[in-house]
Amino acid sequence: MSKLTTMREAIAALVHDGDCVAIEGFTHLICFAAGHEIIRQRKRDLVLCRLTPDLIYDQMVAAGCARKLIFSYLGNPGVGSLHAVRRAVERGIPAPLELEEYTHFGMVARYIAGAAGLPFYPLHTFAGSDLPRVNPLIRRVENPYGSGAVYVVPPLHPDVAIIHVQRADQEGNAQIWGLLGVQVEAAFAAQHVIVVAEEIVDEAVIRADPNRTVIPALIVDAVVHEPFGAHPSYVQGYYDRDTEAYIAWDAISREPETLQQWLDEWVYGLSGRAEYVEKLGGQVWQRLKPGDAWSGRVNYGRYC
Amino acid sequence: MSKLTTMREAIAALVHDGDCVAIEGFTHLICFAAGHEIIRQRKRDLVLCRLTPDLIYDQMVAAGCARKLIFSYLGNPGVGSLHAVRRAVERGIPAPLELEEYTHFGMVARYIAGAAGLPFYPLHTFAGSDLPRVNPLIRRVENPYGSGAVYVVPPLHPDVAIIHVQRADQEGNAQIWGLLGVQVEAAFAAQHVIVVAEEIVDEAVIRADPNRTVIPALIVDAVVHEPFGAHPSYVQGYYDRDTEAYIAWDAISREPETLQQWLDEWVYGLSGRAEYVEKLGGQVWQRLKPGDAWSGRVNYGRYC
Amino acid sequence: MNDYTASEMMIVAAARMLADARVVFVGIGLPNIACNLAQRTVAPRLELIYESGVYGARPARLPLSIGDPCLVSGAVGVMPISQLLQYYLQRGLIDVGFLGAAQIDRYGNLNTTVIGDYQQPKVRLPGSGGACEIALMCRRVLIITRLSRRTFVEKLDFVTSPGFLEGGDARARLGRYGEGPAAVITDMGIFRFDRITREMFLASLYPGCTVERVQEQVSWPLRVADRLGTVAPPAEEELRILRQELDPAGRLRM
Amino acid sequence: MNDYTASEMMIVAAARMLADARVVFVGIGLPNIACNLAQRTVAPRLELIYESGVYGARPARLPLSIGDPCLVSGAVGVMPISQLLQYYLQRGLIDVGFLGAAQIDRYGNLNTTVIGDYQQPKVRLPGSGGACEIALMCRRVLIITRLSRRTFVEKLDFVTSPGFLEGGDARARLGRYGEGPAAVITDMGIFRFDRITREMFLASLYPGCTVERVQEQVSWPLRVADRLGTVAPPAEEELRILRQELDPAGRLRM
Repeated sequence: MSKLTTMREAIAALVHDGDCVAIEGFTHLICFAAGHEIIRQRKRDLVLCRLTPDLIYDQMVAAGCARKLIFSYLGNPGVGSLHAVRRAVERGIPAPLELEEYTHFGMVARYIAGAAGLPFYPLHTFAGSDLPRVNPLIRRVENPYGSGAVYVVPPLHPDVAIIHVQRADQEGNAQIWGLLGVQVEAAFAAQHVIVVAEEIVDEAVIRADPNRTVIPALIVDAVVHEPFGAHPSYVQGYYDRDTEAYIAWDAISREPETLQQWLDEWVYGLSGRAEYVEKLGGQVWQRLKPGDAWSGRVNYGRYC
Repeated sequence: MSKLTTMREAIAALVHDGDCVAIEGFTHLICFAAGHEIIRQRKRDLVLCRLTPDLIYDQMVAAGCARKLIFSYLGNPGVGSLHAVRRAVERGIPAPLELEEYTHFGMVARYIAGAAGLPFYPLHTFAGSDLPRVNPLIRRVENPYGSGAVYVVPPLHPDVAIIHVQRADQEGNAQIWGLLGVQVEAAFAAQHVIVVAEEIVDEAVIRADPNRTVIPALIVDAVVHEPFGAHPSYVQGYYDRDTEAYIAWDAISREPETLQQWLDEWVYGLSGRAEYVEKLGGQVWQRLKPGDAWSGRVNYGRYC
Repeated sequence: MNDYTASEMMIVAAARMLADARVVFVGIGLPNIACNLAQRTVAPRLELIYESGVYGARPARLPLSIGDPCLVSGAVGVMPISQLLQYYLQRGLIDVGFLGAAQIDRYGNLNTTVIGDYQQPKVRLPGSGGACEIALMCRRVLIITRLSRRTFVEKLDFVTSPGFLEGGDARARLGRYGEGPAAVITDMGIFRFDRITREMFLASLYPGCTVERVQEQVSWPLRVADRLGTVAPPAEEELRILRQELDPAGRLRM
Repeated sequence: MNDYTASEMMIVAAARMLADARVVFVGIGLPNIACNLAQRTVAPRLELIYESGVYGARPARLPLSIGDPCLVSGAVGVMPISQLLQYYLQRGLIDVGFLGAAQIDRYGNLNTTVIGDYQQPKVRLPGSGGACEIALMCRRVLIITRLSRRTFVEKLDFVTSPGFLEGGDARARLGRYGEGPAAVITDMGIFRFDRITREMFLASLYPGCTVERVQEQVSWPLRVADRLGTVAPPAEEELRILRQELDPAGRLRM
């Protein structure tokens, strides 16, 4: 059964005001196309979770979509601050933003607990840091096999996880290579999953290499075919990370005015990712096109 | 730095009397060649751990190598009993065998805790069963986020894990496709790791598809090139499971005498796996050869 | 219509129970063939999941083991067992699990561990494998086993996989697990479980079987449904698929 | 021999400290270039691991981010972050971790979370990312940061990543973690930590730097080694690799 739909329809159907939303992807495969559509549809009061809020949540915060972040690293990787998030946190502009903060490992553990249906997940980080003091959800349990306690975090269950992938079939069976981030954990932890794919392939392509499948159709609600949907993030083998855009965002986002102009031009002023791709122009895509580096093939064997 | 060695040297150097040994692999990739070499070297008092002891531990128990099993399923899959193990457990022949018993999930959780450096691992199985009553290592911890307790198991740290793989480089970076079992968890949980490979490949083959790497050289002590080393278990894409051998074992193992004759002929009487392969003969290998079913290739991209 | 075996009737009855299932946790043997039959009849979208780490298998032959290579080639996904047990089973994504047993009691509790005392066993059985977690975590459980007084016992020697424990709300009090056993499919008829007491009762008989013959094989005084059903015999198409496509060698049908 | 920048000296000093390391947890920026330099000089077998999920990277260009695609192509292994943090880092397999900081105190505790009050921050910094677990779980930690009174403070506004806490055996009492900070590599010299008090002391100076100039940039009364060492200036080969191979654009050397 095909779950193919448009980004507009997927966001309208599955993202509601007040929802907890995870657009995951660690540097790799961050679905900016979905974030922009959420901005366009003027969703409000979202709780946004991500290890690294990145530019996409900076844009969504600036657009007034979010009331809270659940996160572990609040920066523009390799560049500097997320200025819109800082304005909201430091000065309440455009509105105050609640923060619920972990380390990377703490966030990963929350997703694992969610994906595994566990009431908590144990881990050894946090000891000696001030994080447990400011986040009452970081707790401890006694080790029943010896002395001492272990830190734990509770499960995170996003209402919807948005997962960008290299390829999926029309039911939502999806494959990723390159950085895997926390996508599998976030998807299984969530109540609903939107898969956004660079390519829609025949089910036979998936079944020819089952070890590469990271998300099964079983947990997928909608499949969106959105080529270049991760820019300025990247898709391994498809297009490079646009570091120029990451650097440029620092200047754009320093003032609310320039940021709003950018949103007007690149989000509100466009109908969707196809227009964005066209507007960005062939020169940029040419610059971001990697050379080839093909994996080998492996033989699964026919057994009949 | 090459860690290539022979099975004889690897077992002599890394498996000691009294050690806790895990020859893992769920149906797939069970390294019979290593088990046979352990029998030939007359190792004693081993604690053998595996989810499914399978024929290989039945043979090692019959040969007097083991004092204890840590396990979750004690059978000849699809055929019936492990007769040597049953004789040891029910009648102390050739010697009593201690059992430490979990469910599959319990064993998996013990390996995860070991691999992750955790003092316990939480899971929801065991409730209502008699297993916690007979295994005092199955315990409970309170959920600090709500009422009720959760079962936990302690880490399992084998002295040595033996992992059969399709291919590895000479440092021990190893790749597997098909069933992955608990090999990654067992390898990271162990103090030492022996990688046994159907093929030794250049490091470039590994680096061409890094998402397929399951075990890094970092944790590997020895690499053994042992083609067909998993028979009568199988290697996806290389040779089929020899179900005839699994069925035949039922009759061979029903009496200690026929079993000992089999060990004399197929283990003690041979110098190693190469002779075993030759003795088994071309017809068997022909019968077990699968047809081809190639995965596709994926493009990782060149970024420079 | 007498040209089918009791095993064929069991398999067909089991397959029909999967009509509304989306994902089934498949055991080897009868459950495997029942699931494959269901995929070809009442449940074309049924996905098969195996504890060996395979999701969406399409085996080209009848596997002898749960980890057969034919389950891998052409599957939707293959993953570490840790992921399957945690993210699929423990997360609650599996609709139906199949289990067999050496002993079963009236509340659907199962023993596959020992006959006799645990420390001094008369017969050492395989143990749980994944059975305990399947019994707890699948939304519902189908038990498939042949009738015999040695199997249908007053009291288990060991509880490997919990059904309804001592009955009533005992299982519900364990916490947020699956609903427990939905039916016991035997070679003479099908048992279901009372909604209040959770004791099993004979719900329907296969053609040619009687309550008396069932009672002979059960150690406790049998409860029988007020309106005892009759299971329709295997249809020709069901038999054709079974015999020609799934088990041409007749390994499991006999 | 004055033809090198303070940054180049820092990078070279950091690289030399990796001589006996097998696996290093690499941060972006100076640590990344230092690790790459070490691989080409003192530690040819050094493996680079990135919290993004990459083990054994061989980046063909200088990555701007820790998750750059150039880290993936040609790496030994790529895995879910959950596996890297649990099976590599928490398991204790990583020899060295690199950390920077907005604030550091005399015991090597680090703040990358806030300046000012946590609830009413004057400056909201990025937070931990993976720093807290790197600080705790790598066998030893190298801190790399420029000297400044705003950075080297009496008391942190927030402890993001623990060093030796309040000194003495405070860290050891946390449990079985790594040994803590081994050195602080700055743009004027290198600090080490007293084995008993765990307070940092100036262990060696770069050519041309003085104790007085270091003290000006540190908020507390500086302790200095009895025998203050001098760090050898960058060798020609070190500078050549840095300038021609690793950072031809000069992004990090200046």
